[in-house]
Amino acid sequence: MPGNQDSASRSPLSQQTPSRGRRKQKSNPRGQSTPQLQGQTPQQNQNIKNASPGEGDTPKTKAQLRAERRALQEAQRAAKAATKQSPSTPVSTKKTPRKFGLQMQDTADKHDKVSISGGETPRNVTSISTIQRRTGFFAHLPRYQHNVSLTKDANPKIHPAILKLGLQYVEGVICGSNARCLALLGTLKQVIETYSTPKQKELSRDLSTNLKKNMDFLAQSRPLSVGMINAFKHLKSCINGIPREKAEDEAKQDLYGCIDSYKQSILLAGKAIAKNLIENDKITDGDTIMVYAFSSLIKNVLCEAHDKGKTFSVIVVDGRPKLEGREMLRRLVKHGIKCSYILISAASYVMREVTKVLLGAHALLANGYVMSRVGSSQVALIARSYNVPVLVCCETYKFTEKVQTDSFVSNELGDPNSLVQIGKKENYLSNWKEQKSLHLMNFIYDVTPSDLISMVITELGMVPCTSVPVVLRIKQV
Amino acid sequence: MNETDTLEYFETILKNDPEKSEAVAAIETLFHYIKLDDAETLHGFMENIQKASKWLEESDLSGAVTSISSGCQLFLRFITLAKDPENMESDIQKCKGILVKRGHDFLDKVKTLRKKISKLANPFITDGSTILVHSHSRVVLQVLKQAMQDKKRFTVYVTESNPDKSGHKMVNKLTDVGIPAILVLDSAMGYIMEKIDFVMVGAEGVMESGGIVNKIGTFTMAVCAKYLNKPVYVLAESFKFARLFPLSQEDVPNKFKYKASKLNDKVDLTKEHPNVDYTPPSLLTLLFTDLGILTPSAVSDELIKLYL
Amino acid sequence: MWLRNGQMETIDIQIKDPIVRNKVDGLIEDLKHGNILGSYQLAKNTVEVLLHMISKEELANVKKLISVIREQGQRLMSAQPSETVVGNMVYRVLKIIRDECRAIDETAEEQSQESIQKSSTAPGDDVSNKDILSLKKLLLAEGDVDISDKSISSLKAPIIDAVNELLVELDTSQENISAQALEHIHSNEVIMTAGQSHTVEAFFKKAAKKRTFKVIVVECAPFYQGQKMATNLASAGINTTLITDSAVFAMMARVNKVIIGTHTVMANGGLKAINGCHAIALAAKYHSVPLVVCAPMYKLSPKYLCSCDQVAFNKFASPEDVMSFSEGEILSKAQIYNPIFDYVPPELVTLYIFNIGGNAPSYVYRLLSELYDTEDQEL
Amino acid sequence: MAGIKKPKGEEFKKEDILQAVVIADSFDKKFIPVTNLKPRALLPLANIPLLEYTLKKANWLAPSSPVSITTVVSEDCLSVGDALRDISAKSLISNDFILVNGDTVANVKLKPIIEEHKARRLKDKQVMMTMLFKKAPPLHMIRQQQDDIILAVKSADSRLLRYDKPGNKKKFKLPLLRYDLMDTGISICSPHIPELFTDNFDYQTKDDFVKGILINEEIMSNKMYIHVLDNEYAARVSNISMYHAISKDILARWVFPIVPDGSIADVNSCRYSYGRHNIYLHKTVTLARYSCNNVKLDGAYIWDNVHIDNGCQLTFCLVDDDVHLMNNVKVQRRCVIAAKVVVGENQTLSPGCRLTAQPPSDDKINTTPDTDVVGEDGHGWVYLRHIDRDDEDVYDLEEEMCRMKIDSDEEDDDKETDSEMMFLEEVISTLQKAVMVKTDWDNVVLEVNSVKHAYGIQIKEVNQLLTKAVISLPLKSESSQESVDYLKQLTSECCKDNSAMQKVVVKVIHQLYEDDILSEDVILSWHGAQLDDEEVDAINIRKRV
Repeated sequence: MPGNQDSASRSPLSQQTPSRGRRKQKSNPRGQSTPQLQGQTPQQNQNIKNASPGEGDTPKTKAQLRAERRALQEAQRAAKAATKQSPSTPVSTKKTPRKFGLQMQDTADKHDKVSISGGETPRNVTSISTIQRRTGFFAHLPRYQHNVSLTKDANPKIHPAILKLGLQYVEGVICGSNARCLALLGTLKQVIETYSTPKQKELSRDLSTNLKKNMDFLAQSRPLSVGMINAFKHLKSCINGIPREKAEDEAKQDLYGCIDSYKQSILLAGKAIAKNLIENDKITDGDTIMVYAFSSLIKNVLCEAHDKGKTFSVIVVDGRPKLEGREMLRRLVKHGIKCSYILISAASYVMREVTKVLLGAHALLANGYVMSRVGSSQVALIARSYNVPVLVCCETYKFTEKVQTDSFVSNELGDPNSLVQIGKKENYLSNWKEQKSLHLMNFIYDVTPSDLISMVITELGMVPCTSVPVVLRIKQV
Repeated sequence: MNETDTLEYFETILKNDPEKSEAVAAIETLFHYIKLDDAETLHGFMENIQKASKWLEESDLSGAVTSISSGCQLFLRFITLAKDPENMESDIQKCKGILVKRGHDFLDKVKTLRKKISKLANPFITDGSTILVHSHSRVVLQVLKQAMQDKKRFTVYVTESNPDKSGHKMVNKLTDVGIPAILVLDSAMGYIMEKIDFVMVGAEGVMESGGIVNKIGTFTMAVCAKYLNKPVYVLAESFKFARLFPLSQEDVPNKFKYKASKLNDKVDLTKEHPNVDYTPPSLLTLLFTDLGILTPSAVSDELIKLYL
Repeated sequence: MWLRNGQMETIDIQIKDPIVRNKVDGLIEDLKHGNILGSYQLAKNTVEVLLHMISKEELANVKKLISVIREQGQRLMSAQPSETVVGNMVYRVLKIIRDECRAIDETAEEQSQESIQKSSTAPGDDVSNKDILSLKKLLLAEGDVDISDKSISSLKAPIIDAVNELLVELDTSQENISAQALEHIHSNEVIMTAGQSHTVEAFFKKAAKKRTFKVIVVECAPFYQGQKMATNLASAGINTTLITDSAVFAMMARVNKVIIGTHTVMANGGLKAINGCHAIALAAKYHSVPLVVCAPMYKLSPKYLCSCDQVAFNKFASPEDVMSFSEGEILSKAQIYNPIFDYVPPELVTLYIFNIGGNAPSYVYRLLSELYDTEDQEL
Repeated sequence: MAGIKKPKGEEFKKEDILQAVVIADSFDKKFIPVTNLKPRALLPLANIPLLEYTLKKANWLAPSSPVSITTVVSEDCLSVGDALRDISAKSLISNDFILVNGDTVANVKLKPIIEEHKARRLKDKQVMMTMLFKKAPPLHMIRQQQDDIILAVKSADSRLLRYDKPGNKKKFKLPLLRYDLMDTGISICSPHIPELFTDNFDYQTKDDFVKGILINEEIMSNKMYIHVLDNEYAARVSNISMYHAISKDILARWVFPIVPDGSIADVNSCRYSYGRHNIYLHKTVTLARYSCNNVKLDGAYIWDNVHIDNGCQLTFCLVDDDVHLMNNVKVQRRCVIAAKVVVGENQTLSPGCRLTAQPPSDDKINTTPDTDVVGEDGHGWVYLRHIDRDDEDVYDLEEEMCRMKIDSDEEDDDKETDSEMMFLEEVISTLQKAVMVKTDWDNVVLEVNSVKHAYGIQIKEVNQLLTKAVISLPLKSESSQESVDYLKQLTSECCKDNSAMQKVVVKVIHQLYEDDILSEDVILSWHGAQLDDEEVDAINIRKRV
């Protein structure tokens, strides 16, 4: 059983990751990935365990799983209790076990246990297709599925850290394009650390192929964000740049440098954007600023402005099912900023008091369209109808040559079941799976047309969002 | 009663009561005229009246040719409505009597119109609102005064509205009653537009399309307002409804656009500044008339009722 | 007319019949606590109460009757100002009464003015006759038809009949609307709708009998009527997709018609609809998708929207639905709004489907003048 | 006084006539001195008397059902307990009833909860009451330290196992504790609860009762249940900071549909218009275009026709009817100004001070207004200068908690001590009297007992104090003669052939002698006097002396 050996050989690694993780995550402002590394480790190993024997005898696994599930539920209950007191960030250590537990649980009710232990058995396929029925125009999009079978093809090529990362992506422990990208870089670094060039192989070639495999694996866990792709591209170019005669450890050092500098650039970009905004009086006293959902960048900008002594109030608009806006609200309020909170349906009511709309971005497309959390485009639209300027904050590493004119061509589908919970006693949709002709659609991103956006603020300064290609060209040279 | 007398009478009316609209003045004049008129036949009678109204329209006494003509039109229509076949041919005096009597009731009613309008428009001026006003309009003034009496707090921006700078007059009148009024350049319409909550203009004539002919610059203002999705409210008494359907600015009759004197001595109109422009209904939000609050599309309805 | 209003105060407007009084008070209570759900029920109850009033109350003359109804109507309206339907119904009934009186007048007296009026107006178009405030009236300096001294006895029967007709109209309106379904939905269409409207639901179900089409339902947080709607449609076998409010714009690109219900149709052709509709309308406009509104006539209100913050236009529910009270201390520091309604300006609406047929928003004023009497609006 | 309200839905059958008991009095002094003039239940909250909010519930139960309200005035009520006893005495309760305080604000739909309760009672008769709680985690604005509770609840059927105030230092071993709940003051009680109150006179408040029930649950097997409100709102205006919190909640529409612009009181409905940012304007309000007089109001509650002159600053305070604040008065946090007070120019009221218009009852001497506070031209008396402990501000709650404890317990033990002192005085005087007039001991004992009740001293203390008194008696005695009798009494009383006591007595006497309290001759004279009667013990006593 290769799986077992892997886990055995891997465990020491996964033990030592945290310490290293801590050291290198210092620069990370949110500093969330460190705790996860630790918080995740036990589940990680568990998961590998319950995955690997899956190929073998099913009944044993069943028992195992049940036990685990119970354990997880306990953990989750504990975590809940803990998290109740202190409002915890979506990416905080506390939640990590809980979320995981949750997912395990409902995967349990959705699939039969076999499907958890992976193996593309026909039953598994059916069980998935009940989760997300194909709705006509989304046939082309990858259907949402709990990637519980992530670890099934845990071939030695896939680094444990990557596995872990993959899981964290799936469970939404790490979300937000910045967080994901930073986490990725961190993990890639680990991969490189543990990498050693096989005999009669060339480092640059082999390493890049190796990493490529890992990336593919991640992509299957959750579609890669533009930021991640760009970052990986950057890293690849570094690798290819390595002359063959260079010694392995030197080469590694170079790569570390390359990775860290990239990380730095991302973080600095954030600061620069905040600076640009404030120095150009894009946030002035008496402003009422509308923000949508959660964006680390926006949050930092606002806090920065507040520290600079600007007196403004913020209206946090939120959209289901994720309700990330609450996190935003909590942090802003904690930071002493005057806030209001509404759901997106009420946006047009408050819009008449708003003086500016600040939006984060997932990616900036070459045709000047902005890909962002679903709902952003709607906020922008309403803002336009009230003549409120819409400002998009975006680091240039999220710019891409890709072109897209609507939210369908490439998008990502979230868990439809998350729509069911409405915090009421009775859920209307509790048995939606029985209704064959009912589909739930929950997609993650949407694309905002450039004519709804007044300007884009990057670390390079303020540009109209039509001049994305220009920025890209500049970055080339 | 010859031309000069008529015009004098007309002038005196306006002088005595500057708050009176030209249209009303014109109608009064015509009533006065028919009192003194000595036509024997109905036909002659009608001819005289038309003659008189022509005098008025071509007079340079006031800028508002449009309202005068619409007033006259209304009057003529009034006659035709009023003359009922049986007693008409019997004798003209009797008919005149009826006319004069009705005329008086009519003029009495006219006095109340602005009050009605201001009552309708009042709720639209909410506390703390900012209003953009174009040129000088008696109805608008009345409405704003009313709002002021209701202790509403609002600010008014007034365009100075060249060439005759009637905006200055408006500002003075507003400030006299304690309404904070700010004078802005005509060219600053676009600039000021984003500050304001809505535009409020009077009208010299309300066309059948539901659009209005009004002091030059109204169209510009309406366009700006449209771009920024600000509502445009028009205040007009119903006697300003005219049976005209301009398709474009060009299509607006010259006698409205230019002073009669100019037209008479054949000056090159291309070099002249027009006094009025035409604002199509698509740019107007609501019209407040004594007939109630009308959407532009409702105007033609009213006119049809009157003239068909 | 002002005179007339002046007289109103002098007349005593108390209800004598105890049963009627109870009915009125009961309705008012229900309104206050929102016990009656659905504007159809509201309308029905209101009319029934008024009908009682007309039939039971012993009043000297029409003027008295009108003033009583006005007064009680006033009470009903102020009980729950955001429920415009109540007001609409009161106006309708008043209009009916006035019409009946005028009908009698016209048959009674043949004056020269009347004849002129007849000759000068399009035959058959009886509404314009009765439109008190027309330009011509002004011109002809006619006094309003004085209905004050009509004795009620002769009128009661016809009035009650008319009101009953109104009730029938209320009942049938939904079928009448859904009957037009096939004219608006062709096969394989993708239609977006928001919230839950019985009218729209019936509309779809009717269409689904003949045609196959997809429906996308916006869930309308925080009340989630959309979810209910979706389940209802799905159980009727219609291919339904539920999306969140945030996904409207993204989805609109694939939609080729938006059909929504509404709470009220304002006098300027605008909408007072469930929260979030403005966004939907804007999105539809942006993608130039036609926005069709299904509304029974009784939702047509003679009121204009003065400003979005206008008193009693919107209604604000408890923030509980948006964020739970147990969220704790941030509540005391942050304001949370939970409006129920949304204003959609007329220029965003493509078409209204009334129970009398389809109309453009610009035509609403006309329907108003047919349904309501301008004289009643200054209550 | 306690008003009892009994809504009767006439269309109901006899058994489901629903009754509710509204305790209109709050039995505490949280709003003093305002409550001197009008009871708390009538204080306006958002311009509507508190009682209105409570009575509204009648309508939620059965819309537009005729409600008959009978008010029962019982003068001698000092607590909820008394009120309920009174009710049971009058036997007004025939059925499950709702027990509500007159100062409750809630938008709860009670019907389902009552059904639930009844269902439980059908299962077993021992279900006593269902208490309603609102989820409000610690540090929540609406959490009050003095009425926060720790509950142990059986999550399965939400049965209440344990009910405690965190004040006492008990350690909870129980699992499933809940600290995130707040008592709403509403509870649905089964009809025999009043009897229970009558049976046990120690039940003063509902808390006593609940604790009592839970403690002897094993014996009586009476069960309590709780119901946690999730979407609905309910809270008690139990003190001034709650008043503040709840007003804010009402303005923020948490109590929807009870909102100012909605029609709460059915008098001409919808008197207020709602504006953005939760601003409510009365129909008649007109705002001045320019405000010249710079009056600052911050979280100030101002009631009817209060007159505030220019330049006043009010921060989070309560101003009763007809108060007049002259120019530049500064009212600081947590002040309470009762009706008809006039505060003169340029006065600054220190935080938490409370003013009344009539001199406080306890001191008769100062009939002149406290001009140092209200100013020369002012009128009013200081009721309370320093901050009242209970209603400290909600925001600095944590350090409040600990201070609270310290304060409270030191408070009550010094209370105890002084009562003891007084008791002692009393007893001694009684004894002296007794000694003087030679009353026989039974009377004395009687008197002492009565005194004991007057001061509420436990019996053991009484003994201890009594002896103390007895012994220290001679200190008071003037003449030697008295002391002689005293000794006589002493011996004759407590040395009836009882060697143990004798020893004590001897010691006492000796001690007294040592301290020259009893002079030589006194003892001797007494000794002489003793000779005739009770030889035996006298002798052996004498020996020892």
